[in-house]
Amino acid sequence: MSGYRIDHRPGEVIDRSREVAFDWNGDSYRGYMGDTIVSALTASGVRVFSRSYKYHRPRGILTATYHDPNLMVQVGDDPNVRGGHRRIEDGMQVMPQNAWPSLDFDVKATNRLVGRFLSPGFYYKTFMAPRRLWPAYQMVLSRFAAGGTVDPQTDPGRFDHRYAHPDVLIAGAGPAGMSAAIAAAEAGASVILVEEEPQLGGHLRYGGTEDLTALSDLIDGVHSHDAIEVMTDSVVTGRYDHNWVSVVQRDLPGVSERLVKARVKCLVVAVGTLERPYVFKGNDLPGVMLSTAVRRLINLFAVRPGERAVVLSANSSGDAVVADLERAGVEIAAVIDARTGGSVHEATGAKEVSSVLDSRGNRIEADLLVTATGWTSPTALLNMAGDRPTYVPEAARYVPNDLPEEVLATGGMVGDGSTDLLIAHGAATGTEAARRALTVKAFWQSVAPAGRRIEMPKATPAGVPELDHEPHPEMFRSSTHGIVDFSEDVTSKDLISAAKEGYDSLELAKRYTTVGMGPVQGKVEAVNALAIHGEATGSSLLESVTTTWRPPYAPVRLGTLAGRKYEPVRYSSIQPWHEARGAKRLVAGQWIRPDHYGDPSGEVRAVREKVGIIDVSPIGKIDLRGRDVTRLLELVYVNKWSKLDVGRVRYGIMCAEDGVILDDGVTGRLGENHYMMSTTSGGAGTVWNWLDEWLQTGHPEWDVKLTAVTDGYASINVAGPQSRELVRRLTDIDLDPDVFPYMGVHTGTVAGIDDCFVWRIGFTGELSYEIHIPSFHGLQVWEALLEAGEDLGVRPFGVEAQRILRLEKGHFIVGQDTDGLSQGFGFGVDWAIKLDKPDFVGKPELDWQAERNDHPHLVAIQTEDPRLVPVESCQIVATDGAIQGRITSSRMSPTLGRSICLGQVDPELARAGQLIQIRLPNGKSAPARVLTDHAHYDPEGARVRG
Amino acid sequence: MLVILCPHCGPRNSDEFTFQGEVRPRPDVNGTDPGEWRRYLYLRENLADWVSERWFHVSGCRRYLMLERHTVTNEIRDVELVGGEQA
Amino acid sequence: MSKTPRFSAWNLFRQGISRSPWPRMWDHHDLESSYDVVIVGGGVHGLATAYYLARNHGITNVAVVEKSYIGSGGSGRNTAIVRSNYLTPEGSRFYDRSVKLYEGLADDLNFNVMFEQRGHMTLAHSDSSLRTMRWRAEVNKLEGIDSSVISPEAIKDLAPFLDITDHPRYPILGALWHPPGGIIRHDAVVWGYARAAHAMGAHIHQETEFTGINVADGKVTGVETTRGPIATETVINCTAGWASLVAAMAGIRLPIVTRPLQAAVTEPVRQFLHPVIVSGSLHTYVSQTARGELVFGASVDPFASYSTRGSLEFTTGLATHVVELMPAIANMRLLRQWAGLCDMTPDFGPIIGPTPVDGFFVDVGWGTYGFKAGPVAGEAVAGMIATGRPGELIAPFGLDRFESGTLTAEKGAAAVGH
Amino acid sequence: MTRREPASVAELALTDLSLTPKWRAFAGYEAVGPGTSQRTKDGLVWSVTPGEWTVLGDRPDGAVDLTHVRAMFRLSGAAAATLINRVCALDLGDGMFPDGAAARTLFAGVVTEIVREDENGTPSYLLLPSSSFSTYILDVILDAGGEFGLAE
Repeated sequence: MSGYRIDHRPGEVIDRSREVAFDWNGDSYRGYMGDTIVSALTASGVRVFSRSYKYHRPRGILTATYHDPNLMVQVGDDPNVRGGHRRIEDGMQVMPQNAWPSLDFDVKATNRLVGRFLSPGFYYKTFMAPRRLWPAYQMVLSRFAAGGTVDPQTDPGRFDHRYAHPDVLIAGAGPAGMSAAIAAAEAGASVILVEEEPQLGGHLRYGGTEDLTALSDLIDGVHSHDAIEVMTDSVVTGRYDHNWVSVVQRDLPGVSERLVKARVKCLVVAVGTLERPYVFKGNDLPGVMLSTAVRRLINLFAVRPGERAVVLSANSSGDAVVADLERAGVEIAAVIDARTGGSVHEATGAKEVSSVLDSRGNRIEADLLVTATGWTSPTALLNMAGDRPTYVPEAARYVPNDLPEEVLATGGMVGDGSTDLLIAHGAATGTEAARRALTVKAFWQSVAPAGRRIEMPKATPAGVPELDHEPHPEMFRSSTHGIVDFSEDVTSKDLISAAKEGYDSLELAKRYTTVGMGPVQGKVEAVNALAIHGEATGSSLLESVTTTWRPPYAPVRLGTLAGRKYEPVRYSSIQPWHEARGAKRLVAGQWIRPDHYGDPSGEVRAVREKVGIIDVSPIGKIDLRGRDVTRLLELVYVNKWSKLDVGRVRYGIMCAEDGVILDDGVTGRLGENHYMMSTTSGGAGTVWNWLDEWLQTGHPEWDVKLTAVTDGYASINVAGPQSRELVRRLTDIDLDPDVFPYMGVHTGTVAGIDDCFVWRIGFTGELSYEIHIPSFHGLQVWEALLEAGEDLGVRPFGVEAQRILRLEKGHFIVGQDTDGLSQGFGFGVDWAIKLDKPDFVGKPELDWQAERNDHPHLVAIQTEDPRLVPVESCQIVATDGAIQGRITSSRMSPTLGRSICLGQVDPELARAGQLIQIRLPNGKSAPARVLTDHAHYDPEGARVRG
Repeated sequence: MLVILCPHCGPRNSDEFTFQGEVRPRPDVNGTDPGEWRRYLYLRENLADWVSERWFHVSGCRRYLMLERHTVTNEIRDVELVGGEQA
Repeated sequence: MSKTPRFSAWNLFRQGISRSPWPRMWDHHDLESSYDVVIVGGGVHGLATAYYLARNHGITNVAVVEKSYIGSGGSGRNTAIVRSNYLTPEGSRFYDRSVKLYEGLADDLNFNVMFEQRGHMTLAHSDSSLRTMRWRAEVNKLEGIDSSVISPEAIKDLAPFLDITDHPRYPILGALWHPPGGIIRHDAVVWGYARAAHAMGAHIHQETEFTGINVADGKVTGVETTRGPIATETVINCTAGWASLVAAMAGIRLPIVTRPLQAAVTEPVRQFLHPVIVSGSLHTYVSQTARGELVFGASVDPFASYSTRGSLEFTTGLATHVVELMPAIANMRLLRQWAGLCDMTPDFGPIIGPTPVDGFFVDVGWGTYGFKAGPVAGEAVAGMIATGRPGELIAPFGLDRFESGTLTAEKGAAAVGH
Repeated sequence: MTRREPASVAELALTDLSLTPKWRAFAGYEAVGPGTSQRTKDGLVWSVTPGEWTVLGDRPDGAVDLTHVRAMFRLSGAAAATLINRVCALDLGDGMFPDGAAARTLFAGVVTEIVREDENGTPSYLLLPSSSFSTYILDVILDAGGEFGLAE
């Protein structure tokens, strides 16, 4: 620790009993617990923390806060850390950014010499010819990328989220914010109080004795209320529609950061003001600091920022900093009072300030130039709430204008006044905030549960007393030019020339010069930029413009936004068995399914020759009860349902109103007024909502009760010539074909489990029984089937084998063999579409499709070369290169020992024996022929009916 | 995230609902012609104003609601159940 | 109208020496009482149309009417991705022409639009998305477009930060790789077209809002604006998200719903990601700019709105997905989010051509694809105005297709905007 | 400094009650309105939408068996609401969700019925997600509950 650390200050936040060792730029340094990276380094005499973006000029402290554009550093593998905010920890590895090869020597600093040629947007005007060199130019430009580095090995860290429902949320815990919190709590509201800094108090923390006394009273008040939840080192990053407010909490055990998502009934914005830099030649030299930066360094961290200071003061903060500097033993070389017309012309120095030239021509030797030239309200949260703050010339800053009912503002961003006045205004605001919040709360409580209609009440907001503005000179730029945007190296000259080039709307100028686009988003510079742009265009006075602030107010880590990794995933109750047998996982929407158990072909052969079982639990199941179920089925399916007897199932197809195939599956009649509908696994939710939609919006009078029972049943398909024998061994259901024919359904006991239902269908093309078991018992029945079928050669098969089996049989899959434009006709199920029904969903479109008869047809296709399997999505191409269709499914068939396909083709090609050409990914063509039937295997369907 | 005051469930986040938007009356399927039917399928007012639109409380009471929402401010001023007394 | 000088390194140097300011990119004009063509919307579509009307057809008595500043809509809010690997032949052909125009744009406009053809990679996390990628690749090849399906290993080589290890929910099974795709400086495209169109005589009226279209016996006779009326027989609607509102002025209803499309940018870091990465299943796309920022986009918002305020859910959902793809970037900070308005059509295809009102043309319905189509749309619309009929490239995208029921098939590939 | 968030090992208990018989009735409990629950002679009954009731106990006439459709977990303790709000947006404050309240909402992205049934003064919640999600939901509760000392 060096001579820059001064004696104990009453408000200091460092713990001198606890030293902390850390590294900066490869050297080791020490500071105290509570120091920020920058306060500790300043105490050790460090003045330069970064190099500027474009000209690579050395940069030092400007604001000494989170929003300081010059204090971005790399901490370990964490890029762009705010050195003015982040507190030091033992062993911390801190490196400068954007300073290759070093802070001191810097080749790109030669940019300063050519700076006059790096006018705004210079890159738009060059690097064009010759075009072949453009890639090389790109390399050059990308070398200019600023910021830290990310490491592929970075441990993402631990983040989480939390939902909150405070009556009142207060952004900013300065005097106004704290007293607002106390008043709101006293009025019976629950409060969350958010403060960006590690301590409560705002500017009171680095004020004088009176300020510190007022602060400790406020802290006691806040802590005395259990209804106030305090979040320090936290920031309100956004206010979204309906007062949905995001807060990032930083000071937590266990997690790096937490995102709080709060539905706030009334939001109070009390974020105070940011001090504004002054634009003049050399205003970015290390040693040129804002008065609040100096007051923080001296009073919070007991650090002396320099030896000999010039102070440019336009307000009380400037006066206070003079006193602070004297107390810190800094020699005051000169105080230039802007209120009496004084100003600074230029700061000079090689790597830091060495002298200052004032507007009267005096050159003053100094290593520190402190400016107190005005305040900027960080109105971001107000903008997000729809407010367009207005400019008040007397106060030289923007103030809130027209806030929505659920948002209030208090403190420095509203006006000026003594600490007492700010506290009083905060209290009045807090009371009103509570009143508004509790009105909303009462209404929300009255809603649930309510009748059929809600009308929002019109609240009657009461006003809050005004806060006056202290007069303040308008100071933006001196007679010289300097840096306006420190992050982007944008000068006042750049802004003026951009306006002259035609970028004379403020937004165009911003986009062209990139002013305000940097990591601090122009928070401290914005008003200077507005003023100088106005100066250039002569037109837009500050009164007439305002700038839109987009969320987030402060940058947020992607990890924080992501929170913990919660991706909903579904398992059948039999999945543990599949995992134990090393089944390959298949991701099917939210479901994890067994793709195969190592030998899909073998699994296929087992089904064709003996018997196999597959876990098809994800199949959608919907229980339908009531007198009008048949009417609903008639409406949503294209086929007829009136004549379906109890104990029978029927295959059905659903189309949307545009005639496009939506889903398919079988529905069985279990009782007089009781049906069970099955859907594709992917379509389960869609179909359930679809049925509800047609019932609720079309036929609320119908008596139909829907219950989605997909998860209630584990579903096992037992398929193959031996399936009847296998199932017979385990059930009391009579499987005699005369009693239980193809497309029949029966309920009963299977492997000792009651309330199963079984239907006989044939997706695989074999004799098969689909058993649906109350799901918690699924695994038990699965294992019973394997045990009972051992001598029959039973084998589990996965989704891949099922795909092959159904392809051999020519059954299509909705969404694979059909697409977003596939209307009902042309997929081999034309027989199911009953245009003579009075009404069903999509009927008119299907009528017209039948008339046009120009739709693509799904056909079975076999390549001339039986060993060639054209990959799915290969196009079918005419000799003239026109696309005539595509392969939608293709596999090698273990049963037929040859390649088999399904494909969509133009109608003229949908003829048995038609020769077609398939274009393979390698560009070659493969001749193939269209089959008579969809089925490559057992077209007569003898096996399913067996 | 909007808050929608569901008549059954009270204030809920809008991610519990699915948006259906403008609903147009369904023509008589037997009397209609392609022009009328496809206007029903595809054409929308798409106003920048107060609109009446259908939402479905899919993760809550599973009831269809009609909202009056302003498509510029997203303010919601009225919520009503679809489907008469059954709802 | 001021003489427009050539931009070049040499002129840049002279300017630097002389310190004399560059002449204006475009001038302010008084509103004339009549124009041959009035274009509504000063975005890339409107300005490109004005440029090609002048350059290809000598039609220069043209007004571009913009209610705010040029490029204030979708043109300045998109994620500046250019590609042509679409699903349908007509779509691929169309966007391929756009890529070609973008490749030559810096020379055409003498303005560096910074087109970086870093390659465009669409990840497949499931069999069905892999099938769609193959479908696109095969169609693209038939149109002569460089597009193919690549393996996880090849993916890792092109983008080392991608985590291709086995994800429980989103395994990376392959990707559609499209080398000509890339990113561009969107504002530069707008400014370049504006400067060139202005140089050839078009009037660009900023801060001028459209308030009405006058129609008599089914023909356009003029328009009303906040700066006064304009007599004209030809009006072109290039207003994207606001298309329905402008069309309604002519009594036309469109099959369009306006939905916000959000985007976000991080703080800059050193270059580590070269190609553009897209994941349909994860509804996200990401690229790194020359400045070092990551630019993100997602799919359109879950409900219709004219709001550009953006949502928290967009950023949380986006972050969840990009951290799933690239866990190592969890410490990068999201700096700014914004939203644009997309004119979504039922089949994800544009609506470009004449309308039932004689003289009222639309170039709308671009949804999330508008920016990448700017040049070709401008060229094609200019051609249509000059010749009186839609050319072959845009014929499939007429307004009448919705009534005839012949929708475009882009639907199949539109799981995510990019 | 988050003093309103209780957090300690003793304050949380998780029980898996998935095998409890559960029924979906369509009539007979009209006295139980949407958003509320009641102990009836048949057992605990609640409703989250008009005309539908969930019953824990013996099968009411014409009821659909939900036993296997939904898993059921009981989460009890002072920290229960805090944990739930880590992954669920429902306002669990006494004003909005008092003892006896019932809701269907999203819990960690999954549709879940939540019923508050305090146990002699201690806040206690029944969580009923669809059974295929139960492994996932259990993982989520244990992961989020680690902070409160919750473990298998």
